[in-house]
Amino acid sequence: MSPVQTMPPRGYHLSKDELGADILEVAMGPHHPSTHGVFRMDLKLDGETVVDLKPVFGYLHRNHEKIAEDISYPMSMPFTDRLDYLCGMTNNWAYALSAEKLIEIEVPERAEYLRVIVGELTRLVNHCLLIGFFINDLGALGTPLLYALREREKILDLFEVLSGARMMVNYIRFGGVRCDLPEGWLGECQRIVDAFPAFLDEYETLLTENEIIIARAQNVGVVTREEAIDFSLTGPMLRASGVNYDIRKVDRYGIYDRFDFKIPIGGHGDCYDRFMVRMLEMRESVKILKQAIRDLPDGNIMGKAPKIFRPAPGEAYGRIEAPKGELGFYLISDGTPIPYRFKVRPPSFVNLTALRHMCLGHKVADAVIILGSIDIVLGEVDR
Amino acid sequence: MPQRETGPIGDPTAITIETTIGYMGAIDHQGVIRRFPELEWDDFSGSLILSPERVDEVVSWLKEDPAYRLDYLSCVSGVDYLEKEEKTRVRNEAGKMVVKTSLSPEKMEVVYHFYSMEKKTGPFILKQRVHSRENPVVTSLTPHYRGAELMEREVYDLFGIHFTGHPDLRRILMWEAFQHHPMRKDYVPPNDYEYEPTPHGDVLQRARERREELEGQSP
Amino acid sequence: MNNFFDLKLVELGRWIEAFFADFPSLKLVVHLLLCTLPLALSFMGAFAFTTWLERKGLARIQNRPGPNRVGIFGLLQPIADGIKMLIKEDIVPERSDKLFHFLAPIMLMIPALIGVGFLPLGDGLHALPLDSAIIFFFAISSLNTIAVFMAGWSSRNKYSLLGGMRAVAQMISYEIPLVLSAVAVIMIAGSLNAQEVVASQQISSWVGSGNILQEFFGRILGWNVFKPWGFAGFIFFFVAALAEANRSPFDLPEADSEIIAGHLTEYSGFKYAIFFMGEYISAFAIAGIGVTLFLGGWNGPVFSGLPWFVLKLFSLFAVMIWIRGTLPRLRVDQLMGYAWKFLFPLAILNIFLAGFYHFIERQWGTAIAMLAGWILGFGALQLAATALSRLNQSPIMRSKRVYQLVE
Amino acid sequence: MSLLAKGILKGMAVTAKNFFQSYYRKERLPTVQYPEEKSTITPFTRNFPFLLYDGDDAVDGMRCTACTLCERACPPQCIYIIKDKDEKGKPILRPRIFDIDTSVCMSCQLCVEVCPYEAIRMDSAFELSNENRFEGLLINRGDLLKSNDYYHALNPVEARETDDRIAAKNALAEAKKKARQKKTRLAAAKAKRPPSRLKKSPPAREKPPQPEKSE
Repeated sequence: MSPVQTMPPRGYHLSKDELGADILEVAMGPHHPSTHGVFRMDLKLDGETVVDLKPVFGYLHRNHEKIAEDISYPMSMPFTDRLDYLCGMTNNWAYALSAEKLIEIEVPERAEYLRVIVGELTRLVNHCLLIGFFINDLGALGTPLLYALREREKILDLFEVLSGARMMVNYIRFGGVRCDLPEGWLGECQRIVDAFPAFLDEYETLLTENEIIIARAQNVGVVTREEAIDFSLTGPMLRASGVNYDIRKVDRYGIYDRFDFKIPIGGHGDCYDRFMVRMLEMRESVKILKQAIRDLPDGNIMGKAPKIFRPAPGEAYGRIEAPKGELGFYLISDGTPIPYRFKVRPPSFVNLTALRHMCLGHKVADAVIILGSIDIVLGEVDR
Repeated sequence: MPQRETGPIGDPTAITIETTIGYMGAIDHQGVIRRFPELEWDDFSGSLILSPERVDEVVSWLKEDPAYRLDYLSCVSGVDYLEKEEKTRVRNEAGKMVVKTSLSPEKMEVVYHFYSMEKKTGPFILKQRVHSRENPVVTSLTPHYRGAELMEREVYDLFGIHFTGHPDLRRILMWEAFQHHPMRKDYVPPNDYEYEPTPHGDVLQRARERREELEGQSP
Repeated sequence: MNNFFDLKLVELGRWIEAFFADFPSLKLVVHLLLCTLPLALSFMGAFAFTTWLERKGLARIQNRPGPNRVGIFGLLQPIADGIKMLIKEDIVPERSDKLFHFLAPIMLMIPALIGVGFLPLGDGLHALPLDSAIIFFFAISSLNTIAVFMAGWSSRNKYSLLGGMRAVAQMISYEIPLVLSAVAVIMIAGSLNAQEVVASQQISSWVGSGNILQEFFGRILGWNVFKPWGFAGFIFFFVAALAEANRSPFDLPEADSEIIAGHLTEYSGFKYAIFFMGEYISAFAIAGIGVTLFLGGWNGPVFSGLPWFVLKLFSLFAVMIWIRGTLPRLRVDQLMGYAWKFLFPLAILNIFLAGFYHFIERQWGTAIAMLAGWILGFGALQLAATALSRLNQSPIMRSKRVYQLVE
Repeated sequence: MSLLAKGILKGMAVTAKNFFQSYYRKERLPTVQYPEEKSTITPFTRNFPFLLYDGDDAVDGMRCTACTLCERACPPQCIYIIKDKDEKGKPILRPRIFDIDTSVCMSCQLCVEVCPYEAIRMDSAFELSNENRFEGLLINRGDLLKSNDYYHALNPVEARETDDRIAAKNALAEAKKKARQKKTRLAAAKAKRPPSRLKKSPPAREKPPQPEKSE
């Protein structure tokens, strides 16, 4: 691979003189129904065609990293819930994983299983919501979204029983998880997981063959295999482009090597593939969940974590396959109980790098669905 | 050696996907040290430390060399080190870890985490280090990895590190008129918030005091 | 025969007019008022009811209860909404073209109400019984393009402008398949008079016969939708009508996920309510003309007249709501392509098929004609449709996608 | 797009099914009509913290010893504690002021986890709307204190476990105290020790574990 040209050559750039017409500049956002939060795209339109796009970030910037560099390690845990506020569990997990690398805590087996269970439930939650919003961006008036929300609600109820909160779970701790399963939780979880494929079937009947969705989403926002790697895309976006790279399989963090599951791979790298890869990933998650619930061992839920978390000087980069892609935490310790450097590698922020490239030459409506298919959460993009 | 997927996108049958993948393999650092013996290798954090001038050469070698093929840039982070007395653990002649006190000069680093998607190896850590906090300039990796574009913009915005060769170096999270770089260690948040009387003020004051107290502690 | 309800209504009108028989100047005014006022009021009432119906229907489709706070089943919700709209602040953008911004909703409302006047609601219930009612209807209903563009342009908002541009392109394009699918009906009925079009949709040899069964089916089987060209034409008409009325999946001018609310972005309060009402009433009008052209108008078994018309109208609207609850939106270029590359040629083909069917029906009698017509007509249409969709689709979309699951 | 739009018709069949089933199947209409019916609050739902007391008197039975561990562990720093003093100015192991700013609190439960006295727990009450956004959302000691019975009603399982833990801890402390008393008595009998030494060892129940300053 040779160094690629920095600015994408695809699409076209027309000046006012060349075309003899005006280029319309539209600021799409920060308050726009389909920017998924306070995000802005400065579009230059020739008629309806996007000739230039500039993403504008920072409307939700809280400087999470700075806050985390002021407080001790365990105190950052509830703040990580607020990064990608749809997937609190996986954010917790990624942070705990990095911190455990820093100080090398053994995590008991039961805790690892619990992490897998909540992590895969989170994947269901996120993909449900994303697909719902993606179809909403396509213009369906909320029906698929509300079906997806209906199913998501059940899993959020599970989270509430388990951790006390629906989204801001704050459940995973360094060296384990906070509390054990309440009575009857596992049965309820089993019931929901067993019922989930029925919902997926219904959903696929509703959506996947729909001619309008096919016409709208296929061949839109194509990222080729090489481009996807070059853009550092991760998660379903990368796999939709045909790259077999799932950190659950590659790193095998936690106990993912014990489960039998497969990675869905798309062949075209367009919006439809991203949508379908997520649909298929949900089925694989259900598979993992069934195995994890079946094999859940008894035992401790907390390892021997020190009371005061004071790692030796050093650094650690831990990453997991969050529903949106690679979520990494880069921690540098200087020996104090406060992290010297706390860096989040947010998947949706990095995935946005490709937004401009994907949108150029397409219509405004496509820009909206391309943004939808990237799956961004602004809490994570802006941190 | 897994076969690399070929064929044009749009033709699903043309894709052959490797059927087995192993655990994430560690990267053989010795090769890099052999190839660039003059470069500083930080054994402690397992990273290659570069001055900005050598970046293009080293990175394109790492990307092209068949033994490495670091095609995926995962994470770009800036780190700011103030001048301070530092206690480092070093291995002495007897092979024991001892704590050594030294005065570490002020410096700024941009840390890159590389992985190889082709060979499923990683991470490889590369640090660009500059010994100036006034106007640090490093070389951008965006010409090699387009994924670095936004992450380097973020480092520029929050740390004030300039990237030469970056196509679109603007502030990203803070607004254009903002003067400072908030992730720097000596950044003091301005006291110009829209003030509202809250009963919380006392609590914040005490938290600040405690933070100062904590910062005064040494490990 | 059983159009008792219509006759009573007409009688009531005559009775009221009779009071003013001595005042010739007043008589005309009263006559005009009796023709228009009940019509306008009833359609506004229908609008209110339909907003409730739509919200409730969509909600049930989406597995939620829908409005249920104001009144029983939330039936008073439209009134609450109306009050809310009335007392809301009317915000006009600072640098907008205030005159056009003000006029646009009125401009939309007037042709919608005029269009309603052309509908034959029942036997003798016809506000504007023109001989060329149908052509007048299409002429008038195309005026709302101007209103939407006025709104989009005068708001001085880029989203509004985009919405206005989309509306113009869309409405003008879909006018053509709309009218062309109506042409087949007009051709067979041999008249532009709406009442005559309705009258042509009963099997006249059966209707007057006195046999109960013949009477019953004579009033159903005559509908144009039960003829091959009529069925296809009805589908074309319905699709084009959805686009004309800016209904999903063709609601591009107000595509909320792309351009916020299109031409409606800068409207609030009462003006927005008027706009909303205008769009609904033009949707009613276009559904009403669809009922007239294809679904036999006020014809129906057991009794005929206004109740049947209302029933058909609301059924058609229910389908619109159902579609709105299911389908995503088309993109703007696909929308135009669909009109020009798909609907337009098929609608033209349909006119020829109508003539052909009519010919064999006359030659060979109804039963054989029906069979042959259905087979031939449908074969031709399906062939053409498949060919057109093949031509229009890019090869990448034709292939079925296979996803690989790898380790 | 073919004329027989199969995918579209399939989708419409699904929505029609949902429309009709919403009238007779509960899982197709999961909405909870909020003010009239409330969704079931699980015992584990956490919203804002409250303080526990034993016995009848809220102030005397307070478990909190004002060790400020929770204040230190609170990430948004919304807990505010001032230790109590008696008339002579001697500190008492109990907070004079214990405020929680619920407008800042993010319900993370870290305060519950660090408390060594099981004195603070999470409440699941969620209707906390208030007219005054400053003082109204600052909950002070009087409102925060809830009896142990309230906790038992809230989360019986956990409350029982907590009670058992406290009982065990008390028993242990009692045993230790007795042992120490015995020892000191023996020691006093053996060799005369200065009485000040005796006075210095307080009962274990009240002695806080060394607060982790660095936390």
